[in-house]
This record gives sequence, structure tokens and C-alpha cells, in this order.
Amino acid sequence: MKMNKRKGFGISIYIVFVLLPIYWLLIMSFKTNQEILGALTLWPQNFTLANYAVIFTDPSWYNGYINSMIYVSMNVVITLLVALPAAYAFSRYKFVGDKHLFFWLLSNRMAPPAVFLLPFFQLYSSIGLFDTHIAVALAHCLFNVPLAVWILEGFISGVPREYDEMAYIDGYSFPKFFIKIFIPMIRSGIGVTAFFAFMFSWVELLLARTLTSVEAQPIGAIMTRTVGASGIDWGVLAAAGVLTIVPGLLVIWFVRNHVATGFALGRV
Amino acid sequence: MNKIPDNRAWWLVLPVFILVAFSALIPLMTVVNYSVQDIFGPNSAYFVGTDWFREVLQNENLQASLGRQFVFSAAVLLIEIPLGIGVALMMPTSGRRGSLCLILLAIPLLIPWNVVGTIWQIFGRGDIGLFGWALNEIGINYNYTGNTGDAWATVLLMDVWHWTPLVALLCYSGLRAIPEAFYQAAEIDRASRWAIFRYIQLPRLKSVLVIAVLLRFMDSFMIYTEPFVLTGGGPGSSTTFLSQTLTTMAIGQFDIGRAAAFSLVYFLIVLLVSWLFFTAITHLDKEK
Amino acid sequence: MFRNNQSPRALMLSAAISVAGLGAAMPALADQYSDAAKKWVDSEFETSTLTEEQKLKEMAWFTQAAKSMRGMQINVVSETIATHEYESSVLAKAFTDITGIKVTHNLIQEGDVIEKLQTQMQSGRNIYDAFINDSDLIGTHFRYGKVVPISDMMEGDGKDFTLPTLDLDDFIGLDFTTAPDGKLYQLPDQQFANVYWFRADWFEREDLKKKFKEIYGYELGVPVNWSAYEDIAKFFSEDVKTIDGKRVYGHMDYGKKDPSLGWRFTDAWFSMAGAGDKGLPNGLPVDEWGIRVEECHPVGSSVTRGGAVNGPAAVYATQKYVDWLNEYAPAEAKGMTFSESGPVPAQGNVAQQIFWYTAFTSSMTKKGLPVVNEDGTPKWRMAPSPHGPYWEEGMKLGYQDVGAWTFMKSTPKERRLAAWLYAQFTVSKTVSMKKTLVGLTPIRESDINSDAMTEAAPMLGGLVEFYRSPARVQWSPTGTNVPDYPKLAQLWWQYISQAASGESTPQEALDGLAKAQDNIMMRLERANVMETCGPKLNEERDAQYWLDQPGAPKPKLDNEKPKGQTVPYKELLKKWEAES
Amino acid sequence: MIAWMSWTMPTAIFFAVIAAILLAMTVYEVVSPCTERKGFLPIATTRGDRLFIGLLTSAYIHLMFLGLSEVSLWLALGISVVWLCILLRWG
Amino acid sequence: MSLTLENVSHVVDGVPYIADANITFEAGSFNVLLGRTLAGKTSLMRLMAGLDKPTEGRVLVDGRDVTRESVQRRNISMIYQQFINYPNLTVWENIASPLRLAKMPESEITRRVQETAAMLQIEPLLKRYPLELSGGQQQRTAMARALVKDASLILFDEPLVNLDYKLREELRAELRELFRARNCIAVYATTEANEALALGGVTTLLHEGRIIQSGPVMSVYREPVNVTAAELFSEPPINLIPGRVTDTDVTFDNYAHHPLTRELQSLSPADYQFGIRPSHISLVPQNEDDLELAMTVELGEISGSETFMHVNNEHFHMVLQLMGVHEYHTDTPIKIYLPISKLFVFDVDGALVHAPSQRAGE
Amino acid sequence: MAEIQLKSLAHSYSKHPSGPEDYAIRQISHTWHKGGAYALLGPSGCGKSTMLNIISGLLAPSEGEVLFDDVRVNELSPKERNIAQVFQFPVIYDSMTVFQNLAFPLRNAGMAKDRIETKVNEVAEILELEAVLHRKARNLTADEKQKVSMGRGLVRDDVSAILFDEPLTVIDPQLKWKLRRKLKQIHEQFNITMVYVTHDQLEASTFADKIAVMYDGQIVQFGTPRELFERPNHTFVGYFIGSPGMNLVAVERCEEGVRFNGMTVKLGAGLQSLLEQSTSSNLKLGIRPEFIQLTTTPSDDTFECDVTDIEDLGTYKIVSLTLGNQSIKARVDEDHAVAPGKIHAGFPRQWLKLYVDEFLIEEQTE
Repeated sequence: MKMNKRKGFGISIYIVFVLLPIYWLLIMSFKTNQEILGALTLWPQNFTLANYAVIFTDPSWYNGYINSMIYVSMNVVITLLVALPAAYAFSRYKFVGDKHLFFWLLSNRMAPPAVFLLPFFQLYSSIGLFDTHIAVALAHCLFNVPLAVWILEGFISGVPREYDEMAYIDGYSFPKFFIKIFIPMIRSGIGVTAFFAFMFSWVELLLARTLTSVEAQPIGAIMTRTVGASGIDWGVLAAAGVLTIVPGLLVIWFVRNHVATGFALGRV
Repeated sequence: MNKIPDNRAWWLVLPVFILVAFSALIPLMTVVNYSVQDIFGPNSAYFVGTDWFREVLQNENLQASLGRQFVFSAAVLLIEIPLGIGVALMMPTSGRRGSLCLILLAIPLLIPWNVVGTIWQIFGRGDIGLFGWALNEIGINYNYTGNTGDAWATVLLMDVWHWTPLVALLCYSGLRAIPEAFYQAAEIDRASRWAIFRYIQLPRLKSVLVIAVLLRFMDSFMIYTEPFVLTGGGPGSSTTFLSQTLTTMAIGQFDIGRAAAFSLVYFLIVLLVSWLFFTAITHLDKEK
Repeated sequence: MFRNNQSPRALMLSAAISVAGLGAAMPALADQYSDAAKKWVDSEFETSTLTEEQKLKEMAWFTQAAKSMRGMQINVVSETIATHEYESSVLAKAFTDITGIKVTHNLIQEGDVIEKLQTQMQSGRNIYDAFINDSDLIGTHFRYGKVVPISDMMEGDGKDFTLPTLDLDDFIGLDFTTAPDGKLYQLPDQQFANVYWFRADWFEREDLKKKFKEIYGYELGVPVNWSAYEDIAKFFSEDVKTIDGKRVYGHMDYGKKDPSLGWRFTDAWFSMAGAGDKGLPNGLPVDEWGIRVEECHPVGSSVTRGGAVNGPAAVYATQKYVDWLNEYAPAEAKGMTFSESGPVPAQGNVAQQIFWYTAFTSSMTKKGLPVVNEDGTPKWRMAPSPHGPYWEEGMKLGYQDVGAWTFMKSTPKERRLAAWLYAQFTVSKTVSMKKTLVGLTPIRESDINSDAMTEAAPMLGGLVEFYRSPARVQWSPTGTNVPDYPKLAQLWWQYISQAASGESTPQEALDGLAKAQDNIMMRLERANVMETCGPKLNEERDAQYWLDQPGAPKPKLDNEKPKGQTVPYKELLKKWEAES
Repeated sequence: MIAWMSWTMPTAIFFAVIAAILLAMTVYEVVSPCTERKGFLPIATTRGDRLFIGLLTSAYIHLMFLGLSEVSLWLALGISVVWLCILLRWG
Repeated sequence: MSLTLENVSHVVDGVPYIADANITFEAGSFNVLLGRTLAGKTSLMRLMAGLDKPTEGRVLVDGRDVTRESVQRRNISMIYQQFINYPNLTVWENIASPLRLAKMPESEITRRVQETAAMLQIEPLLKRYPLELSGGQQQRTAMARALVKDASLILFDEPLVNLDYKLREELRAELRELFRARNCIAVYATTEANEALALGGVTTLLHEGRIIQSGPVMSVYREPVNVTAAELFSEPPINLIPGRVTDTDVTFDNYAHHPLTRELQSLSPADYQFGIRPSHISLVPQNEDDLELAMTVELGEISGSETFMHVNNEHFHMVLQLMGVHEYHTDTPIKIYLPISKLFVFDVDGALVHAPSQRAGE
Repeated sequence: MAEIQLKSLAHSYSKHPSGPEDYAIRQISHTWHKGGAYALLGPSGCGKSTMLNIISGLLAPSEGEVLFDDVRVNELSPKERNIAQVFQFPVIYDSMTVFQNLAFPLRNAGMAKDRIETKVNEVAEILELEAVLHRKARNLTADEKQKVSMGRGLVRDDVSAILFDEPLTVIDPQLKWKLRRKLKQIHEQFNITMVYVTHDQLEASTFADKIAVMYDGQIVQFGTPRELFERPNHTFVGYFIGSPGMNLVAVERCEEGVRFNGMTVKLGAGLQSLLEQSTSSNLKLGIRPEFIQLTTTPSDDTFECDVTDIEDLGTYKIVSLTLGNQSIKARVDEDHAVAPGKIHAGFPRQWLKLYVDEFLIEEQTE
């Protein structure tokens, strides 16, 4: 029991460490720029929602969130759609070049993004996808798909092959088995994978910014407008920052149990 | 479980292959093409052969940032992996409190990287940031923008703040996957807390740790946005890592050819390290 | 790529208009566009140098000119300052109402604007239909040939789309956007300068004046040279230290390793110190970047090639920047970017700033700030920047940024012309007065001299006076000597930051910078990608050879700190008024 | 359409060679699948592994030559080819 | 239908899993594959099901080559050692799933599911999910799913091994009942000789990937073709004693001499291995020519109704299976009697030379 | 080594049990004597593992007390109770070698190096693990792993007791024989209190001197294998022990004894009077298949039956009979010839048991 108390204390300290910077961002978003730059205050002296009002009343602001959410969702869907069969193949079959393909997929996470930006821009422009959500979604697949395949492969390996065989024996065709039987069985894995895909797509900015100009502009790019030749609009920046956390919070809320229990079956 | 040899599995992998090949191979080939030319715009390029590679390899600034990069990645791994394991061990194992911990811990992971940089940039400032202010209040002369040591500490602290939850999350789920019987057996065998960790938890965390270490290595080796927003690589070039040098070159100066050569060298380094690591781990598993 | 989303209703209307135009003697039938024009003119653009009738006529011209483009959607982009925010949220809407062309005026960080522009230039693919970017790129634009010169457009395909009442001569910044070939490349949209800023109220305080005189032997006033600035900085930071119980500083600047640190230098710092040659708007043959040109061909920036980037004057200027930042500015300043440091003087603890952008004027005149009086008048004033010991009469004294409309050849013609209409709209006399009052970034002589400006003058701390004086021509942006602004400008912040942090000495940092600059120019020469006036580097020769030549690079002065010189603000004002 | 990729003859040849090697190896593998074996490398490898190791080390050999010497790269290429053969045969 | 494996071999990564299997299963037969762990039982079943394709050889159904036919197109069922059910479907849906896939009318599905569930006594569980059930119930569900569709080939891969002893006994009995009336091929893999005996039918012995014997259970039991077969099909394992037959007598392991009586007389002089089942050894002489051996008790194990006595001397170790409860303490000297008529005789290579005959009246 | 006493032990996994069905263990009082080899036999879900975990201290009982040598140990951890336990599925420390695995509990107790060495080698020899002693435990086969797992329990000779939780589940049948023998030997050698949980009567009776049969959270009989076989105290014991289990026939009272299907079974006077003391109508007669005598000739105390099935199990046969509407199984020797058709079955009086409310009633003789 003593142990548990010590643990509780330790984890509390760590969570405070995690939350403090976020707290600071949060209270900043409720302060006026005047107060932010003036004396240091631990909570807003003149509580204001004006910073949020700026974002919520201006479509060119809030559209950024919508754009980001659109391409992130598209990315999650595409990632899962292509990664599931591939992970299944890697987990169940041996085929020419499998291990090399796997490592090659993984190696795409290792390519430094900066230099690939211009080719990416050229590539998507040349097929007329510049400034579309799908372009960003596809580009993010580059680093999300390999990870998804990796994670899912672990989960799928945790499901005995007998399930597949039994389904075939029962007369299921592969697609039908996959959709009706298999996917529900590894839904925790899918939840976890979706979480990771969401996470890495949501936080990425370089590619998203390069591949868009107006119609699909991500929030991260719009946020930079708080920095101008006449100073930084700290309050709005903080409010925008706080709002970028919200979708993530919702997602983690939905997959929390999968993350806790899901991995038990998975790659680990 | 034995895998069935069947080349038809390629059909299942094909979508991934096409998708990734489209997004990876074409740009990669383009980058290779760029790397032997001095590019100024469409149709205005000058063939330079391997000059860029030579320059990149012999450039002292780049070597210095490579060195810093390795130090940074090593530091990140050395801090975050043990800390992440520690946090995972401390997390409540079940129930509402477990979920709550999980959600709170995951927050930093879900914040866009530029916002992470911004948060710490503010948080660390001596005048308007709680952290910098508090340190100065208790008499520590802290200024992350002026002092190299402080800058490093802050960049590391930020990275630890940002990414330790990932390690913790992975480890947490890894720990959940250990059957209760192992703890029972250890208890029966009169194992100490340390022995339980050393002989039960740690070995069973190995596969998640592989993921964690690989991800953390790759991502920390390519870290750009957060330290750029935080310190801009300064003071001087003390926190200028490879990726920042590269990004400045590629999308600041649009010095595409040189940047391409640079990034290929960079890519080869990451590839080698990751491959060595990957191979070492997978082969250790097989070893009798 | 070109999308024509003309709605059926718009089609019908335009048909109706043309029928009306054919059949009736009436100049124009009331339609939705003229209604909109009237509404906007009455409600938003009331203050103007034009009469109501002139304004409506101008607007009617836009409606008419845009007829064939109705329903089109175009995207333009600019950085974030009050002026552009006004354009983005008000003018774009007004333009859409009046012309039927849908404009999205996107606002992003300045660095991102340049990055997008670069991407478009590098790829030849259209990203935005028009950019508002600083005229600093003039040297780049005219050399690479990827930009449509405005003057060509006005005579060529844009002839029918050029506003008859545009009145180019009325613009004050045309020099900056005109290349050596005599063509106008960009259309000014907003401009601001960097000047000296100081707390006039403190400078008037008798106790302080007395104390200063005691210590330094001359009057406290607007510093004319850097020696005086340094003395005053030292005075407030070390001798006065606190005013009314508050810690005060005699200097404010910024030093974070960030692209904006480069602006700090490329904008005018060396020219203020006197590193370049005489000449307005930019020094010739050596400009404030330290780049020497011969017949428009850049020939080098190292002293050994005849440039002045690492000459004694530049080293001196850099040294002063570093020293003052370390000794007289608040500690946080070292970690700030341009945008972060800008609002700091508004907090009321900075006595003077040598390098202050007038873009901050509006944010520093807000009521309730420590630097604003009860009646709304500022406690501060702006004045001409002091100059360094190497400076000579006839050289530029500061930086003036002209954000100007730029059109790329890679933009499809239809879209470019639609954007051209919008660009003219944002600078037309109907709207420019109002825009100037909102953003305080005047571009037209007529606006500057208007009654409205006179009325606003007391609140603006000398802004109006500055723009009305002929001295303003001493403030200019980067000139045509710089062959590739984006590539070269990126070098500056990286090398300067080494000096700022003490990692290397100013001399070492500038040597590196000069070498890197020459290197890039050498590559430009090698690849021979510039249509005109490409770099042709000089052979390296002994530095002394160049130092011995007249003009920049100038040899090191024996005494870099002459006696401080100040001038009372009132006298300065009188001088400006007298000249105008 | 592909002008933007800035192809040059040397890089085109380079990719063609790589593609040819991969194709050949794939055909070889399909025709006669190989099993893991242990040669002088410290780990058991398949043919494909050895090819990968060979290509990666060849890249490093070239970089080494570029970074440390002014010797012609043809030498590096020669060494790499020999090394690749040794590796595939005995690795 | 009949199922024939013709020269079937299965090699994975150079390791032979099944070597040259030739066997035919007749319609309506109940077949037991008996072999130790890793003997190839599962591999053989997978080949029969079509889950794996043989490296060599053919699989014939009613003489038709189906070697390359996909699993889905064959009408088979399989029950695994692990309790494999679709975890996301209810028991009802689990059982109904093969029928639904066969596009059977809903009323027919309902009828059949009810019927099968009743047969396996899982009607009260139909609305539950498999993971909420006990192991026995899960396996019953799996069986129901396998039985509901009238497959022509039903494969059982050690289905009872993870269940309680008593439950195993019951299900085994039920299985026998269930298959009595069916006209399909049932193949049942097990490692336990007793299970094979209890199930009856045709027994096939599998050892290291090879089929070593196949035939009606009692004939295989009574006449194992070689030592391996005898060892496999005996629990506790058959006792083996090496011996040398000369013209006059037989010497067991250079130790116990015995005159050549009864069946032994027909043996030509050579070295042999003699086998005797534990149940045939007794503690009291039953015939005068019983081989008497003096042993010491090593361990007595008492099952419910039997006692397994482990005895040894310096030459042999033997197991006796005695009816009833016998309590002997360790190290008690004891005499045991081996009836000569119950001896199995194998040659030195292990091939059967002689098997004891059954009493008349069988 | 210790005597383990359970006092009115009860356990429920739910926090607020609402009725007896919520209890995994219901009110058990029981004593395991010092140095005995015991088995805890029962079907899955009867609560036997729960009880084992309560004894070892992995689980705290909801009610009742656990005493070791008369000392209450409810609050003590397994470590403090000094108990060894072997689990159903092998639990090995897979990063260690077999040697390290076996030495682990000793090292944790701080034993001297050379003593550890001897002890481990001793146990390894018993379990025939010498060959793999220095291999990584991860690479062992399932039964080797389980041997290691058992070895870790056996290596400690100072323990209060060793508990086995169905340790042979994963072991190949051929090996089970060996290991059972090993365990028995080990017990005879070390004389440690051992409790062995299993659902397999053979394992239980092979291993244990006395067996506790658990059913539905209770111990229904505690006795020697012979007692369990010959005198099952509860119908469940009758059913569970023996293969096949005891034939149980529901009967009703009649004047001379009990009756079913119009057939009367006479009871002795003692038994008759005992029966009369109870009013319950839940009466069953039980007889083991082994004790049914089949003859082809009828006699006084035989009943005529139909043979419905004959199962030849090699060493014996099981004959299924119908007597009236009751089906009964009889077990006969392999050499005993039985033909389908009519047969006569005799139920020897001494093996005929009467159960009232599932429990045995018996005359107090001998």
C-alpha cells in the first residue's frame, strides 16, 4: 500500500509537469495581450473570451480547423484501408521481398521531410491536386501507412490463424471474412492505429503547409498570421493553440480503452 | 506461427506499395536528380556532378550539427526511455484513474509541433513564462535564449515533455499485456520489486521498447519544428540540428540541389542506424 | 485550372446590363454592383481625397472592367499587418461585391509568403494569383525574369484593365519598385519605415536632462550620431536605471536566431553605420548589403572583391549591435524575434530604440498603454535615426519597406488580370485614404497631404511629419544590387546570430557571411540563369587595394566614437517643416 | 509532365541499374527461392539481405571517397562492385 | 464421398512435415489419427482440408483431383484444439454463419440451428457471446457450427485436449453418438491412445510425418505393425524387453531364462524385442509357464478404479496396470507374472513378428 | 513445512455478493497436515484455484481465516508465508537461462552461491533438465518450460508448502507419466506439504495420499483414493471419480427399501432406519460400473437388462445396459465376452450405495 502511495505521488508530479505548460497556454488565451506582456499573473486578472471570439467569428480562422480535420480524417481512413490488407499479408504470408518491403516502408519515416517538400509540391501540382485535402491526406500516408502496417501487423499476428481458416472452411470469401469477421476482431488494434495516424497527421505541418494555399489550408499555417510586422498577437495565438488540442483530446477520449487494453493483443 | 509462403499476398500489399511508391519513390528520385545539379528554377539547372556531396561531407558546420544531432538523439533516448518506463510503472493499472492518467499523458502528443514550440517558448521566458520566471525567482539565472546550457536544457526538457508520453503509453500497454501469473510467480519466488522489474517487466517490454526507441530515434534525429520555434537553433548554432540546417537550406534559401545532396547523406545515416538497430533486435530474438 | 463559377443569376444580370448599355442613353442602370459600390462608398470609404462622384465613377469603372470575369475566384496572399488585415477582411469583400470577382486574400507570416513565392518561382506552378511582397526582391525579380513588369502589363495585356485614375505619379514608393531597366515591377500597396523612437516625456524631464549634461557634457536630445545614442542608452540603463520605481532601459533590440534577425541587418543597419556608398535610394556601386555592382552586375561582397560585407564599417556596426544588445537592452531581448520585441517599448520601460518600425505606430497609440497620455496623445515620438561614424551625407539613413503587388508569369493570364484589378482597387484613391488611416502605412502623396492626416497627426507621434518631409527619401528598401534576395537574405541571420551569441567575433561572422554570399553569386554566375545583370564576380585581390579606393569599402577609422551630438526634437520638427 | 523531376543522364542510368538489379533479383527469387544462410557476416542472411547490405555499404564507400579523398569515384564504384559480388557470394 | 491422399508430401522450408502419405477415408467412417505432438496430425488434416497445398502428390475426392481447389469450395468443417468461434457473433450467429454463407432460407437456418444446439445442449446459451462461455461450452459451440452444415468431411484437431477430464469423457461419448448416423468422413486427431480406443472406428497411426499403420481400431491395437505403433497405441506405454531366442530357450535381457513354450516355439533363433501391455501383467500366476520376475516396487499410482504399479529390478523397468486399488509401498519386493501368450514379439528392427491372439468368442 | 488450516473460509470475487451463487468458495473449514501430499480435485470452475491462491496469499479471502501452524496469516504476503506455487501454464523468466530461473527464488532469499549451485543441480537432475541448464529459458519446449516452472517450486526445501495448480495441463501425455512419478518421488524424498490442484482423477490419486473433492465451492469429500472410489460420500464424487462414473439411479421409498421401475431393492435394517429419519424424496442408488456383475444366467439377485452398446477399450470393455428405462454402464475385463441382447446384471449389496439429498447414508458398521 505504501508502494501505491508513492506511485500515486510520482505520477501526480509527472502529470503536473505535463499539464503546467498547457495550463500556461490556457490562461494566456484568456488574457489580453496587455496583461500577457505586462506583469506575470498566475491566472487571468481581466478574463476575456475575445481571443476565442476572433477565431470563432472569422471563417478564414476556423476553416483552418475544419480543413485540418478533413484531411486528417481522410488520412486515417486511407491509412487504415490500405494498411489493413497489407498488415494481414505481412502477418500471414511469406512472399518474395516481404522483409525488404517492410523495412522499405519503415524507411519512409526516416526521410527528412524538408527536401521532399518541393518534389511533393511538384508531384501533387502536376496531377492537379494542389491545395486539396486529399493531397495532404495522401502525403501524410507516407509516414502513417508504414507505422500503421507495423502496428496492425502486431495485432493481427496476435489473432490465431485458425480464425481465418475456420472462416474459409465455413465458406467465407476473403473479402467477406475480412470485413465481417476479421476487422471486428481487431478493432482495438484499429483503434490504436487510428489514434497514431490521427496523431501524426494532426501535428504535422511542413507537408500540409506546402501542399495547400487557400482551400485546404491547415490551422497550423493560419496560426502563423498571429505573427506580423507589428508584433505577435499572443492571446489569439494561445487561443488557437488551445483549440488545436481539443480534437486530439476527443480522439484520445474515444480510444482510451483501446490504448490500454488493445495493445495487450498487439505487437507487444 | 508459421507463415504460409504465397506470393499472391502481393495483391494485398499492392495498395500500400502503390501509394507509398507514388509518394516516396517519385520524390526520392527527384531528390536524387536534384542532388547532382545546381537548381535555380524550372529548366534552369546546372549539372555539378558529385560536388554537393563532397561539399556536404567536408563542411564543418554540417559535421558540427551532425555531432550535435547525435548528442541530442542520444540524450533524448537516455532520458525518455527510462523516464517513460518509470511513468508507465507508476500509472494506475485500471479504472477511471487509469483512463484519466492516460488521457492527460497523451495530451502533449496531440499538440501540433509548432504549438509545442510556442508553448515552451512562452513557458520558458523569464518575463512572461511561468517556468523561466519561477527559475529566476528562486535565484537561478536562467535564460534559454542567451545561455547555451540553458538552451540545451530547455530543448531537451521540451522534447522530454513532448515525447515521453509516447514511450510511457507504449510501455503502459506493454505492461498491461503481462499476464498476472508472472507477477504471482515472482511474488511466490520472493522476488524484490527491482527483480520483478528487471526479470519480468523489462524483458516483456522489449518489443514495445523496440518501437519506442526506433520511433524516438527517427523522430528525434529529424526534429525540426519544435526547437526551431523555441530557440531558432541558437544561441549561435548551439541548438542547430541537422534538420534545421537542412530546412533552412531547402525552403529558406531554396538551395535545392545542395539540400538534396545533404538530405541523401542524412537519409543514409538514419537508414544505417535504424537498420543496424532493427537487425540487431530482430536477430537477437532468433538467437539461441 | 481556371474555374469560371459564374452563377446563372450573374449571367442574367450581365446580359441585362449589356442590353441596357446598348439601348439606353442612361449611363448605367441601377444593378446589384452599382448598389454595392454606392453602399461601400457611403459607409466605408467616406474619408477620401476624392469626391463622392469621383469615387462612384472609379467604382463603376471596376464594375465595368470586371464584367467578363464575374464569378471568377482568385487567391492573393500577403503578410499579416493591420493594413493587409483590412484588405483581407474589408476590401476583398467590397471588391467582390462591386465586381463579382471572388477574392480570397490570404494572410500568412511574412516568411511564409516568401516561401510560397519562391516555391512558385522554383516550380513554375501557380500557387497564388498575386503576392504582396516587399520591394526588397526587386533585384531578384528583374534578373530572373519570372515576374510580369507592371509597366509592361499596363501597356500590354492589362491595358483594358488598368484604372485610368490609378495616378502612378501620386505613389511615393515607385523608385523602390523600379529596376535599372526602367520598368516598374511591382505596385506599392503599403509602406512603413524604420526610424528612431524615444520617450519624449522623459527626454523633457529636467532632472534627467541635468543629470545627462553632468555626466556626458552635452544636452539630452534626439541623437544625431551613434555616439550620442550609445551615451543615452548607457545613461538610462546604467545611470538612471529606475524611473518612478520601474526599471528602465536605454536600448531595445532583438537577438534570437531567427530569420527576422537578418532583416534587422539587411534592412539598413550597415547603411546607417555608413558602410556603403552614397546614393539614393541605394548606394552605388556598393549598397548597404555590401554588394558591389558594376553596370548592374554584382561583382562581389567580400572586401577582397570590392564589396563591404566584412569591411571595417560593417564590423563596427555589428559590434555595436552586439554590445548594445548585451549591455543596455533587457535580458529577454536576446531571445526575441522581431515580432516579439516590437511591442516591448509599449510597456513603458524603454527610453529609446534606434531601429523602430513605424508599423507599430497604431499598436503604440492605443489608449491605456503606459506610453500614451490620458488624452490619447503619445508620450513618445519618432525621429530620424542617428548615423554611425562612417556615414556621409547623401547616403540612405534608414529602411522603408514597400509591400507591393507582384504578378508572376506563371500565373494564368485571366487570373493575373483579375488579381491586377483587385490590386488596383486596394490602392485606388477611393479606398487608399481610409486604408492609410486604418493601417498607417501611406503610399500616396495625396493621402499624406490630406486634411484627414493633418487631423490625425498629433496622435501619431511624428509619423505624418516624417512622411511629409522630403527627408523620407533617405529611407529605402533593399535595392537592385541584390541578385537573389531569398537565397542571400537567409545567410544573414545564420551568420549574425553567431556574432550575437558570442560564438564568433563580428569579424569572423562577417567574413563567413561575405564568403557565403560570394559563393552563391558565383554559382549564379556559373549556372548563368539570370536573364539580365547576372553576377560577374571580381577576382579576389588584396583587401587593401579596395580599401584604398574611394568610397566603400572604407578603411577603418581611427576614432569610431566621435563626440555625441544631439538635437532638440522641436528643432528637428521645424527643420522638416521648413523643408516641406 | 516529368520535366520537373529534372532528370539527368547519370541519375537515369543509376536508377535504371538499380531497377534492373531489383528486377533480376526478384525473378531469381521467384524462380529459385533462397533460404537464410550464414556466411562471413555476423548474422544469417538471405540473398536479398545481402543485396541490401551491399548497396548500403556501397553508398557509404562512395561517401567515404567523396568525403575523405579527391580520388576518382570510378575507383569507389569498382570497389563497390567487387565488394557487392563478394558479399552476394560469400556473405 | 471418399477422400484419398495419393503420395502426399508436405515440405516447409526444407523440413518435411508429411512424407509420402497414402490413405483413403471412406464415406461414413470415423477415423482417428493417433500420434504424438508434432507427429504431423495437424499438417495432415490441413492438407486434407485444403488449407495447405501438398508439395507433392494429389488429394482426390471421389476420384476427382481437388488438390488445387480452394477451401471455400470444399464442403468441410473443422474443429480446433483452441476454442475457435467468431468472438463478435453470438452463439446463434456463430452456428448460423455457415448456413447463411450457403444462402439457406431463414426458416431452414432457424430449424437447423435449433436442432444442432439441442443436440449439443447449448440452447440456453444461444444469445451469449463465445467469450462469455466456459471452455466446454465454447467447444460445443464450435462443434455445433461444424456439424450444422452437413459437411462431407469433418476434421477434429484434438478438440478435447483443453477440457476437463470428465467433460472430455462426456463429449467423447456424445461424439460417437453424433457420428453414428452421419454419412460423412470424420477425422479426429488425438495424442491419447485411450481416446482412440474410446472413439473406435478406423485408427491411423502417425509418427514423424509418416503413416505407419491404419485400420479398424481393434486390429491396429491388437496387431501393431512395429514397436513404434505398439508404443503409440498403449497407455501406459507398452513394456519392452529385449530377448534372445536360441534353439532351446529364450533369455530376456541376458537375465531371465525361459523355456520356449506356446507361441515362442515358432520363433527362429535370433534377437527379439518382446512387448507386454501393462494390463496383462499380473501379481499372481495364471498359467504355469508365466514368466516370473522378481521386482521391487518403485511407485504405485492409483487411479479411480485401477492401480498403475511401477516396478523395477536392475534390468527392467515395467509398468503394471492392475484392476482395483492396490496399495504397495515403495521398495517392497514383489513378484510379477507375464503370460507368455500375451507377449508381442518384434524383431530387432521393430517389425512385428507375432501378436498374441484373442480368445475365442470374440 | 507447516500445517495449513482453513477456518470457515469463503470468497467472492464481487465486492457485494448478493447470494451463495456469487461465492467461488463457500464456507470451507479444512486442515492440510504437515508433510502430507494432497490433491484438490474438481471440475473447472469449482473454486479450487481460488482456494489455492488464498492459501498462497495471492488472494485475500472475503471471509474466514487461513492459519499456518495455528498462526493467522491472512495479512501476510506469499513471500512472508514462504510458500511455493506452480501454475497451470508455465511461468518462466524468459530472459534468464534455465539455471538462473531455478536459482531465482534462492537468490532472492539470499542463499550462498555454492549452496544454490548444489540445490539447482539437484533439482535439475530430478527433473532431467541438466541438458538444457544453460540454455535461455525462452527457447524451451512447453513441457520443458513447465518443468522449469515446477523446478522453481521444488528447489526450495524450506517452504511451508508447495502448491501445484494443474501443473501438467500443457505436458504431453507420454511425459505426464514420468512427471507424476517424479512428483510422487519428490514428495517421498522431501516430505513437504504439497497441495495439488487438478481436474484429473488419475493425477490426483496418483499423487495424493488424500484427496479433497471440490464441488461448487465446497469440499464434498476428503479421503484416500480408495475411499473416494469405494465409498463416495456424495453423488458428485461418485460421478466424478472413476471412468465411467458411478451409475446413479433415482429411486423412491417402499416398504422393504427402495424401488425404481417397479423393481425393488431391499435395504438392510440399519440403512432402512436411517432412511426413515429423513423425509427427503431425493433418493438415489449408486453403483460403480466396475462392481456390476454380468452373467448370462439369471439368478435371484440379478436383473435382466438389454445390452445396447459394447465399447472395447482394449484393456477393458464398457457395456451399456438398459434396465427398465434406466441406462446403466458396466465395466468388464477385456477377456470377458459380452454379446448384444439380453444379459443379467447383479448389484452386489456391499457396493450398492444410497444417497439422500446427494449425500451418502451408511450403516455405522465395522
